[in-house]
Amino acid sequence: MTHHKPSLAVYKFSSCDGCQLSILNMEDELLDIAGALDIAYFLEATRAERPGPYDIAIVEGSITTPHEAERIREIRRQSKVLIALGTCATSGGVQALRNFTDAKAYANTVYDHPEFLHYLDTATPIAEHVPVDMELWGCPVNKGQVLEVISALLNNRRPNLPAYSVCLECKRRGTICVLVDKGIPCIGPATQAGCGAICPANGRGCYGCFGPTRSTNLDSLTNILTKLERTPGETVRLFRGISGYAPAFRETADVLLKESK
Amino acid sequence: MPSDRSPEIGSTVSIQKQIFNTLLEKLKAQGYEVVGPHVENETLVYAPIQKLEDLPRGYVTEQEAGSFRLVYTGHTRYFDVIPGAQSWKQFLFPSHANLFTLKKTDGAWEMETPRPTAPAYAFIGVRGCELAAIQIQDNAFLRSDFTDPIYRVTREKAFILAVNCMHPAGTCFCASMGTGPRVQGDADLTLTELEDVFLLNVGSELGRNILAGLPFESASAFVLNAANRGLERATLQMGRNMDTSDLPDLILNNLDHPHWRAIGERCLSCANCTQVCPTCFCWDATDTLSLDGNQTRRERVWDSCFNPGYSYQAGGNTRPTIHSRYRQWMSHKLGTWKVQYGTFGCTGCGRCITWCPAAIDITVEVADLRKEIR
Amino acid sequence: MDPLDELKLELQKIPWFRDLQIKHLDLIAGISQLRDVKAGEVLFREGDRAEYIYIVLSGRIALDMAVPPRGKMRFHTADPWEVIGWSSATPVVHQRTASATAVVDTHLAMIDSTKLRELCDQDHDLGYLVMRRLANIVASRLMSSRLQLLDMFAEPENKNAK
Amino acid sequence: MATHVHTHSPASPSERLLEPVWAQVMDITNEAEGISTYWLKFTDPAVEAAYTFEPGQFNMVYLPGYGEAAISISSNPADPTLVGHTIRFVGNVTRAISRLKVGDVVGIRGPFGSYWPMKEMEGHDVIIACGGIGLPPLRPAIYHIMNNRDKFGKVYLLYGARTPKDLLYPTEFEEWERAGIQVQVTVDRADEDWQGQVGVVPMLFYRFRMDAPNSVVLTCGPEIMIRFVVYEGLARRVPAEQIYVSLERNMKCGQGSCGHCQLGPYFICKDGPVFRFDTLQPYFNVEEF
Repeated sequence: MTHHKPSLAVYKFSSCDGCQLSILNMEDELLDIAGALDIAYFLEATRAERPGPYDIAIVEGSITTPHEAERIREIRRQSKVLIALGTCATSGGVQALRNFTDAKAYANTVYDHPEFLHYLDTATPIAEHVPVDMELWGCPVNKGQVLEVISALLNNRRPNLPAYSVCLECKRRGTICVLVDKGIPCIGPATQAGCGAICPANGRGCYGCFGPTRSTNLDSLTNILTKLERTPGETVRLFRGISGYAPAFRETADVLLKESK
Repeated sequence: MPSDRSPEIGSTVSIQKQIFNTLLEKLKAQGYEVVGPHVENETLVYAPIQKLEDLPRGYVTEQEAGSFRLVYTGHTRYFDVIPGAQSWKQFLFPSHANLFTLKKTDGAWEMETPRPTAPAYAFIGVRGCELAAIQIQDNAFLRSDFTDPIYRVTREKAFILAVNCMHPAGTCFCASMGTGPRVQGDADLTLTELEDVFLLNVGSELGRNILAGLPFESASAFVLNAANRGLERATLQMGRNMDTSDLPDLILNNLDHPHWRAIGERCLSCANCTQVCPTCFCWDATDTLSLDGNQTRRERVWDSCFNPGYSYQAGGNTRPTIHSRYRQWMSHKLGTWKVQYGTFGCTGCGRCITWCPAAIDITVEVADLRKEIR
Repeated sequence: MDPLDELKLELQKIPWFRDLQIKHLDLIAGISQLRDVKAGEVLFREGDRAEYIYIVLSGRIALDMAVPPRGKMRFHTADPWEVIGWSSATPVVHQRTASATAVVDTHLAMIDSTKLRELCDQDHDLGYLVMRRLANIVASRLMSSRLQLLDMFAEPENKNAK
Repeated sequence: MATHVHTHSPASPSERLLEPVWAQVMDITNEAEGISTYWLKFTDPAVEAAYTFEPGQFNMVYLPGYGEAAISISSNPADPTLVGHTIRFVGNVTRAISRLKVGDVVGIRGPFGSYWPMKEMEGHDVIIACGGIGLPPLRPAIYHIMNNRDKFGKVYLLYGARTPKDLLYPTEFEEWERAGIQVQVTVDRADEDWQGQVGVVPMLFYRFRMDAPNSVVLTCGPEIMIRFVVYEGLARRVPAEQIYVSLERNMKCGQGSCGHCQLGPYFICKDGPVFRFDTLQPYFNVEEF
């Protein structure tokens, strides 16, 4: 990746486009990116479409249809570095909520002719289908982190992505803990930092969109949250949110459900 | 009789509460950015204040392990509210600070070091535990062999108005740590709030100058007595206490005790205790490199021994388990800190107890450890 | 010099034999002989019948194991006063578990293991001294193996990576 | 700290300790697979003139944009105009260093930390026991001993590496031997072509007779090796006060300010990396401390 400008392709799978938009939202930096990378495929940004292989592929969204499962394998074949962008791509995202229920029943309720739908039983993260080189969490992702990862790839270094919890970001920005101060359920203590602690700063609990930290104590957090529940099952719903299909959160919710039965 | 002379250093004077506004005006006129306790978004923060009325008059805090509530009772005192999560650390040792910026031109790096531009702060309402915490951070940042430039500049310029604590909170244990409720350290002025007057003890030339020309009276034996009685009562009202008689040995001789694992089962490793702690000084430095690789900014941020990356090195993580991180924190606060700096790293402010979502209480853990050893 | 005297003289040089009484030294000398191996010469091979315990008097013996398909791996070298083939002192080991090759010209004492066991059975004082020594050897060899097993210079797996 | 001073004094040298000075890579020596020595010269002559270091000290080596790594100095303390760093490429920063070429520039802060007790060791026998990348921080001590050979008694270097090709500085062993240092080298594993010793560093203590009360042991290497070297030293009655170990931790500031490298009451960057073993003993075997 030294002499020619590395090529970049951005793909979308089942998702809301929000993560791609956060790339487009980098008004100040977008010119730098266009200067450093050869944007070969990025439907949201440009109509230009050059065939692979690509140096870097950024993939948004989760895999929900047989066609998508096929397409992601082709993209992997075409790409040197594959980055899963956003919580849909890293844990299945909000679509993965259907993994906890009977998707068919929903389809039959919603559609007149569900037999025309071709979908997989589960919505799953990219890494369940192909090897992924880097995962960037968030719903949507943090543009600073996107930039950091691109800069790291261009400069051949490890990106500086935090391993600590949202709490650290909360305190650094001077936010008062909503869990302690207001008794608002918050899974920030078990959630990876990176967002800049937006929700607590606005008086809401963290709902874990950056996914679980690698070193956390979900048993203890569950004990705390169940005591704060304002409605029964609130803690389960909190864990079964946007990152609900991430293994650590999924198992926590499963255990809670089993216990409540 | 009101006087417009300057009071002597060491003397105690009384002023009518409204006169405090004149004092604040004088500080502002001298270029100070005045910060103090303030209610904002229904919670307690340290923020710029303009006048006496900006202080949290009428509020109290209800603090227990893992719980903080700001409650309005309508009392008439301005300095009754015990501090919340924030501490003066955020001004002296800001959570983010630029160390330098580098630009590459013709293969050479050109460095630009920002001259620290922090304002001269006037800290209004520094508690005994908090003043002790500032002095503990001084030990870490103002050493003869290494002085932190960012800390020093703000620290040297800061005006400190300390406050004797009359109504400690449920998680306070400053009396155990010898840092309060009466202010122990050096402040420019130390305030005691009575029902109708403020008593001000003059601690420095600067404090004396601020009072010069203000209508003050020398404090009568009656009000001084009232203040003393209030402080004695406060000592008895401490919500927590910690037996320090066998510290740090109790901890340092029992680093392998199974109780650490028991704490590890509750600890979230979320780092809240370290971030609200007014003495915790750990920091990390990170680079932000531009896409073309020709410019980088090196920034310093608050770090925590609970951060899994904190003790990461090429060989893995020195403290991979949560209980080992908690042990590092507590054994530092109440053990090895004493060896390093001659004081405990804990002033008994109780923040780590209040702001721990898991309600882990350092005073209880120390007592439990002691009980289990016996 | 009388070969037996020469043998005794050599055995007396071995530090831990100094603990032995004269009668015990005589007994051991009676079941021992001296042996020279040239550099590169094989003293015994993995799988051979284990009949002797050797003590290096001078030189260096290497212990190798054949590890298909990596070839011969050298895991230990024995320098003067070290014992090799110690496992044949136990009643259960009958085969060599590694091959021993002289790295340089090497002078050794070799002790008949079956007879040594018999001596130890008959005279527990001697048996205790011999077995205590063997326990020391096993302990240090085990420690060495553990450290090698840990592969202490390896770049660790970063399971707790940042 | 007593009362604060209400003046804004200008930055003193003790405040510039977070800012690197620049040094140019003059030469690169490939030492072994994944390990090279970088020979650095300060670009500012005033810095070069003022720079000295003690054997065992380290520098923070900075690559802008990548970060800093604490790297021990491996060169001759008698010639601080050319500073040698023998670096194993294992982390984010050191991997980036592996891509440097002669003429490139790196940032340097230092020297930092405690050092081998060269003065106190005079008149004693010296046993230097090290493994792998633990030899570089001891090489300045070896040079110092060679420069002042008559001040020391018997000197042994017990050095181990994983395999023969991982041995550092093998071409210098002969010179060290000539200077009266008994060099004992061992490898953990070898093929049958290797004529030297096979086994681990602590076992080398069985290969010579030491005058324990008069010996000083210096050790550096993987922490597990250090532990067993210490046990061997203690087993032979070397007093704990005469055993010195050099440790490694995650370091950021190099001056006991950022907190990362703490081991018990010690900041390894400031109070270490070289410790007298008896001062370390209470914390040495505490797991994950």
